Amino acid sequence: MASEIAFQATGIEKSFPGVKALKGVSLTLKTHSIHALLGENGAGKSTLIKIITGVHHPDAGRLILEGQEVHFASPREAIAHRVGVVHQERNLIPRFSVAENIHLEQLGASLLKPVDYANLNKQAARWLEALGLDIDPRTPVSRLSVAKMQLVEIAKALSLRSRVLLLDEPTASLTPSETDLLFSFLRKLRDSGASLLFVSHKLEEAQELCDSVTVLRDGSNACESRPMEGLGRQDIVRLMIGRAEGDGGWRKRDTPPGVPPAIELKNVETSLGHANVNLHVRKGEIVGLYGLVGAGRTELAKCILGQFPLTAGTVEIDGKPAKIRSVGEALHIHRVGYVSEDRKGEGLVLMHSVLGNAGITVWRPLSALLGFLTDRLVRHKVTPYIEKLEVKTPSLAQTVANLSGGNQQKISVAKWLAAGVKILLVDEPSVGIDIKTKAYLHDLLRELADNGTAILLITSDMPEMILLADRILVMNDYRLQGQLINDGSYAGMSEGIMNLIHRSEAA
Amino acid sequence: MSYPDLPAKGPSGDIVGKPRRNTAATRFYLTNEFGLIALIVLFALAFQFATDGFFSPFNLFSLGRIAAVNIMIGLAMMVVVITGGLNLAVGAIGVCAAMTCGYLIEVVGLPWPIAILSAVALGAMLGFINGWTSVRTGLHSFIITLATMSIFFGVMIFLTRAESYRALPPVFAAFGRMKLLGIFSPLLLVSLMAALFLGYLYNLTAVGREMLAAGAKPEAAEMSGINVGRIFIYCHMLSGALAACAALMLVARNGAAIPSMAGQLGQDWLLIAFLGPVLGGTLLTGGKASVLGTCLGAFLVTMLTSGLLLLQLGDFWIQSFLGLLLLAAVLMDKTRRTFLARRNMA
Amino acid sequence: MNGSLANAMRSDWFGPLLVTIIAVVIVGSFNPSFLSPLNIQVLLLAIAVNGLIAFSQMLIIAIGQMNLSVGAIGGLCAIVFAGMMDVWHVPAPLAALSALSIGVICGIINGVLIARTGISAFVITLATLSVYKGINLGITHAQPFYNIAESVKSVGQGAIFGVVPWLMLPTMAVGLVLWFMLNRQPIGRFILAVGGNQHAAELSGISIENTVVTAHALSGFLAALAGLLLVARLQMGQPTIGDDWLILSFAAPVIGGAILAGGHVSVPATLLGVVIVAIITQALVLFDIDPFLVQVVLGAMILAAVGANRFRESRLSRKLKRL
Amino acid sequence: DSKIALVPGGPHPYFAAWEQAGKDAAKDFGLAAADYKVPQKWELSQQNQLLESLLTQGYNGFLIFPGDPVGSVSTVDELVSNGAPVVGGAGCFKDPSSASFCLGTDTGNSAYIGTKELLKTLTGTKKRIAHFTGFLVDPNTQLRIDAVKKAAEEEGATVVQVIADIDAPEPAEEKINAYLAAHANDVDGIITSAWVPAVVASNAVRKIGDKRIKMVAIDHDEVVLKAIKDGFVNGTMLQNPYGQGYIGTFVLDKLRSGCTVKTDAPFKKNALTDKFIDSGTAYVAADKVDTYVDAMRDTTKKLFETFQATYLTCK
Ligand SMILES: Nc1ncnc2c1ncn2[C@@H]1O[C@H](COP(=O)(O)OP(=O)(O)OP(=O)(O)O)[C@@H](O)[C@H]1O
Ligand SMILES: Nc1ncnc2c1ncn2[C@@H]1O[C@H](COP(=O)(O)OP(=O)(O)OP(=O)(O)O)[C@@H](O)[C@H]1O
Ligand SMILES: [Mg+2]
Ligand SMILES: [Mg+2]
Repeated sequence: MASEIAFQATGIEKSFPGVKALKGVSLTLKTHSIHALLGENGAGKSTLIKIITGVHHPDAGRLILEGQEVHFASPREAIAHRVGVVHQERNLIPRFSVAENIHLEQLGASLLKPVDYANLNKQAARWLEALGLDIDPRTPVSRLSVAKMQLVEIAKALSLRSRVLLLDEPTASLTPSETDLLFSFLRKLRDSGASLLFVSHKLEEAQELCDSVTVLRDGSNACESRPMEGLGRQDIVRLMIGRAEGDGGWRKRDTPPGVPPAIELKNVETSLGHANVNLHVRKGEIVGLYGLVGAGRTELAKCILGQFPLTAGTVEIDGKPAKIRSVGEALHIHRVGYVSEDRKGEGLVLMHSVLGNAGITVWRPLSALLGFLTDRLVRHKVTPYIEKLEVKTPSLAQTVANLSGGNQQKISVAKWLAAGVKILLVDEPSVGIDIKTKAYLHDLLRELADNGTAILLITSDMPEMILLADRILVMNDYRLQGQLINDGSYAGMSEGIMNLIHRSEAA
Repeated sequence: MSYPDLPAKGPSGDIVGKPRRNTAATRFYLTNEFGLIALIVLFALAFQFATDGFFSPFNLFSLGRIAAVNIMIGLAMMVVVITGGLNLAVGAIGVCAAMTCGYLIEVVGLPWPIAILSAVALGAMLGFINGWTSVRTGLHSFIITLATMSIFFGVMIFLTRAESYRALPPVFAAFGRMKLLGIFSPLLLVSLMAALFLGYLYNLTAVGREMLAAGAKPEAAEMSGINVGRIFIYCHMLSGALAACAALMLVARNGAAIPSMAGQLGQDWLLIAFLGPVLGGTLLTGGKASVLGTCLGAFLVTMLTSGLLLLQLGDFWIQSFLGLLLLAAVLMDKTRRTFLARRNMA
Repeated sequence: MNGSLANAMRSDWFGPLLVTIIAVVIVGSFNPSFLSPLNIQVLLLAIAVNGLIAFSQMLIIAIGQMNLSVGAIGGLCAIVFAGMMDVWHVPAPLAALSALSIGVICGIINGVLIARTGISAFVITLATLSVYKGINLGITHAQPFYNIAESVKSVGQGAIFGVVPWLMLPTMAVGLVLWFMLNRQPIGRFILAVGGNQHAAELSGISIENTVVTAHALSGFLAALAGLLLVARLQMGQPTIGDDWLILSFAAPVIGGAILAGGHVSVPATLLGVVIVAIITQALVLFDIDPFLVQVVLGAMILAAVGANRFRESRLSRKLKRL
Repeated sequence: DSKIALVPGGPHPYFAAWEQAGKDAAKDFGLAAADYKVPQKWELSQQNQLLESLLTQGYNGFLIFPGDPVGSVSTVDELVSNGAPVVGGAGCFKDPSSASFCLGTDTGNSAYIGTKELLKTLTGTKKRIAHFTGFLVDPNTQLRIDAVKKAAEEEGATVVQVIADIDAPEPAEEKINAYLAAHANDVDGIITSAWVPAVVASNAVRKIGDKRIKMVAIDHDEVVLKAIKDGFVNGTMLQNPYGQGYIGTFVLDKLRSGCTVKTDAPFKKNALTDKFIDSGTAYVAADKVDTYVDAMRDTTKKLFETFQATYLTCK
């Protein structure tokens, strides 16, 4: 496998109002290779990818594709040069079918020639199958879960058969099994000569998949295109954050058995199909809820919050049956909070400022007579969390949409940490958050629990689950399969979890 | 517990809460409001140069008086546009309120302050009907207010048989004709007060912030504990009340409550109602409002019309010139912003 | 449940169709003359013109924008059409062609201004509305053009089998073409894609500018066509043509389930929206409602029509969720 | 120097004659100007803004068609208090107002006469008439509805339907045709009392073609006149816009040069004002349709000759 240089970027600079996102970054991609692009949240990874694909225009620097200098004025031109991309944020047309979304680029060949939908569906089905995605290509994407949308987006990029393929955190909302499928596919692509760039905050993945690596720190190269071989995890971490990773290991946390449940579900059935759900979370406890994508965990949380009706059973809060009809009631009457897994759809008001988002849960409680409320009050309340999570933003007035993906996620979590609720449902809190902040976040969650908050943690990130949870409940197909007491050993716990899931599937 | 070697604060790259030097000023120059002020000054000078009498006391007075009403109408629309909806019934609600005020004074014989309050309350109530219906049915407020526009106006015409009420106490007409310092209409003060109130609402109260958040992204707002439905209803009620205020200002200006003051079905108000907010930077998709921008936008349009009338261009062509001027204004503003943004980044 | 029936029930046109049928049955049974050939012809005439107006706006709703200038473009083209025949004695087909091209040009101006400057379509089309309407008034001084070619007049009055007016043909053709375009042709899909998620469409390599300009050009064309039909129907070129198109142009697509934010419109449902409005308007005349109450009843009927449709939708979605 | 503005309520063909009338009068009486100024739309506020602007521009006499009889009064008061006399043209301001008088068509009376003329042509025993008229927000519409009803009652006829709010061609076309399609057999006569309905109804009866339904129109639109010539319409109620413009300009100049309106002048009364002067309204049937312009000119001349003596006191 002769590998030659497929693409080169040199001295790329890019400024946004108030931020210098890239300060002379270089990157070299070779054929027959998968290249890792790593860095903290806001380091400039996505910006670099957007520059390479013509979404943004560099202030300085050169892009060289197969020896030729190129200037992409728009994403169209990049696509025409067979540079494909999966962006960090989902970019699909909600009402279009999966097949049409996958092939949108290819429709443009002739504007008037009728679209051959049968063929489109057939083509799409092939890509979906390759990624192990079992959905009808005619389904509108608006009906898919976040994870499935992500896979559709990957299929969309693959369908271009690009020479250079850039993947910005494609695995952020995937579970290990889907990730494995994707990886074997990417390796096949690599072997066929493509040149791939892979961004992830899961270092294990990057190390497993990639053969070379570029690390960005604060908009500059911490290392440029060096072989992955010989780099250990700690080396990479040092490159990323300038020093070694502390060991934020599992900690045994004891909740005295006498502590009453803060929230308890008794024989809950829902209109979405949950049956016979019994669970409780005691004050100060962190209970994990694990399951594969589509297991119905998010849906359960939403049913608790009154978004979908319960058809049987009761939810008790502090021992008293509670009828929650909206998140507003949950927050203001029962002091229950919910960190959404879908930051773009439900978590954040993207067009508003950092402050406007982070404070949204505390406006009511903070406001005085006639609802009077000043920015200062809100800032006072939320800044500690924003600082603790190291949100990288030029100011609190910055529009959230302009933040990097990971930093957006931090805001989405921070606002619920600030809300000071007694019961917190946390759904995929660390999607897209870098390793350093993830550790801080875990700290914050533990701290909350230590101070008496009951936490129900939903995450598809198994290490995170095993690191944080006191007990782990396993859900599959809208039913609870069992419970494990966490002993902090990754091997043992993950095997136990998988057993529970597979036992139910075998049954 | 762990990570003992970590600094407590974010690294130096984070500038939480400390805006960079210069950005505040730059940001202001980049705003719609600044652009509108620049355009207003520019066109005012141009008109002064090209016409006689643009700055004459009477013209300033009448300009201010028309602008005052237009601003109020713009605000009435703005508060609903924030929700991503719209209120086609502003005119109809306004006329209903004005006629109610006239009826209460002339037929029932209530003292005028009570009549005014009742009229505003009626406006809010009609707004409530709009809001409640659109929230409850989940239909877009476009279609709801399209229907209620017909209904409200139709009921009004049916009840009044298109007769005006003009036996109003002289304070009304006097207020409409009063001149402060020889050039200002006190109606401007009323609009100013409404604008200040809205500014307070959106910047300094929880409800106002909730309105903006709910309008920008209802799903996210709902999932953050905001009762989006109730907030939308508040917005419609506010819109109704402001529409009533605008209509009462017209009553003062005309010295009578007349059914035709907003045209057939109240549609005459619609263009100006949208124009002010949109020029002022309010997004039709919701979530962003500029009270000052709306005022300036409405004022700019009123001024352009007034200036053009003074220019005495061919009668039937005036409308074309107004359109061209409006285009020129927005294009100039756009160029300014692009220019500044480029300069600023380089 | 039968699969195809379930599919039909889920589609946008099902509700409006149901409402239409119910309305026809009710009005027809109370007033048999409603179903007389002459009356159907009158109804179809109204639908022919209003359908084009609604389509013209529907395309722009599809890309998530608004076109306030539909009426102004239609009016301008109508008086150009009539004026050319009246003043310069241009043959009707040539006059029609010129008028239609002016419509397209007006649309292109809208589209280019919007796409190039990024200023909201609302402001741009509001400004061009003034420009186009002003040109109309400047040319006509508010006086109608009377001397229309006889051929145009006879087309405007003629009907196939005494029931289907000739004017219905262009509307039907446009409806079919639009349906095909929006559902089968890439250009139509691009229009909907831009409306559904402009950013995503751009990242997928769709040229936003071309798509927006195309949509506006088509919209201008349709508005112009509606103007021409009205000239034929009114037998003269009225400068006021187009003055009150705006509300209807939005109402029909919205009744037909269009989403004002863009990305979703339905040709048959929009046409049915026009039909519903036309039937309601006619019913008000047929039942001799007190003129002072006409508006009230009209509003209530529109509310009832969309409300019924909405009720069906929510019932349906609840059922689907349970499945 | 007199600078007169002739301001209609909005762009409308009815007022086209004002432009020429103003020019003629300015020439005949040596005025600085008598300009026809049109608001861009039929909106009360647009008209008010235009009037205020014209005042700023130095116009000092106004012939105005009130955008609203009541709503325009306060603007008139303002104009007059700034020294510019105002005369109501074609339509009247509602008393009390500062307008000197109103020179126009008595809308109610015109509708009344028209209805009487229509009923004369009906021969059957059942006289069923339909009335097509303009915007309901215009108070004149109510006057017309009442007048038609009164005339019908006097003749033992019934008004079977009133269709209103059809001042724009599209809805007028839709509603009138719908009505005739369903009810052509239930109606014997049509009276129209607004410009657009008259035009549209003329076309509609021409389309029906059997000349059984009689119709009386209003105003002098070409379509209407042609339909009268062709026998589809029986006649039309003509008004005299030229005379309003010409005499109105003349009077405004006189008022500026020190003349005053006689308090005991033989004003007529109508529903709006006690100071009404009929600018002439005439029923024109097929026999006179070719010479109607001359007829109106005669009316104008007659009115003009005695006008100063009858209505003004000049030093
Ligand atoms: N459109 C924009 N306007 C202003 N600032 C922006 C914009 N896009 C990115 N930035 C800023 O540029 C910096 C780099 O962002 P980028 O999205 O490239 O980070 P990233 O490395 O992808 O981070 P993450 O891991 O969180 O996705 C951030 O500080 C971000 O706030
Ligand atoms: N209206 C709907 N139509 C079709 N599918 C739906 C609908 N609502 C939810 N689903 C599907 O239900 C499944 C469950 O959602 P989701 O994947 O979020 O579950 P989860 O257990 O929270 O998994 P995870 O949290 O790992 O993503 C998803 O596949 C989602 O697409
Ligand atoms: Mg990123
Ligand atoms: Mg989930």
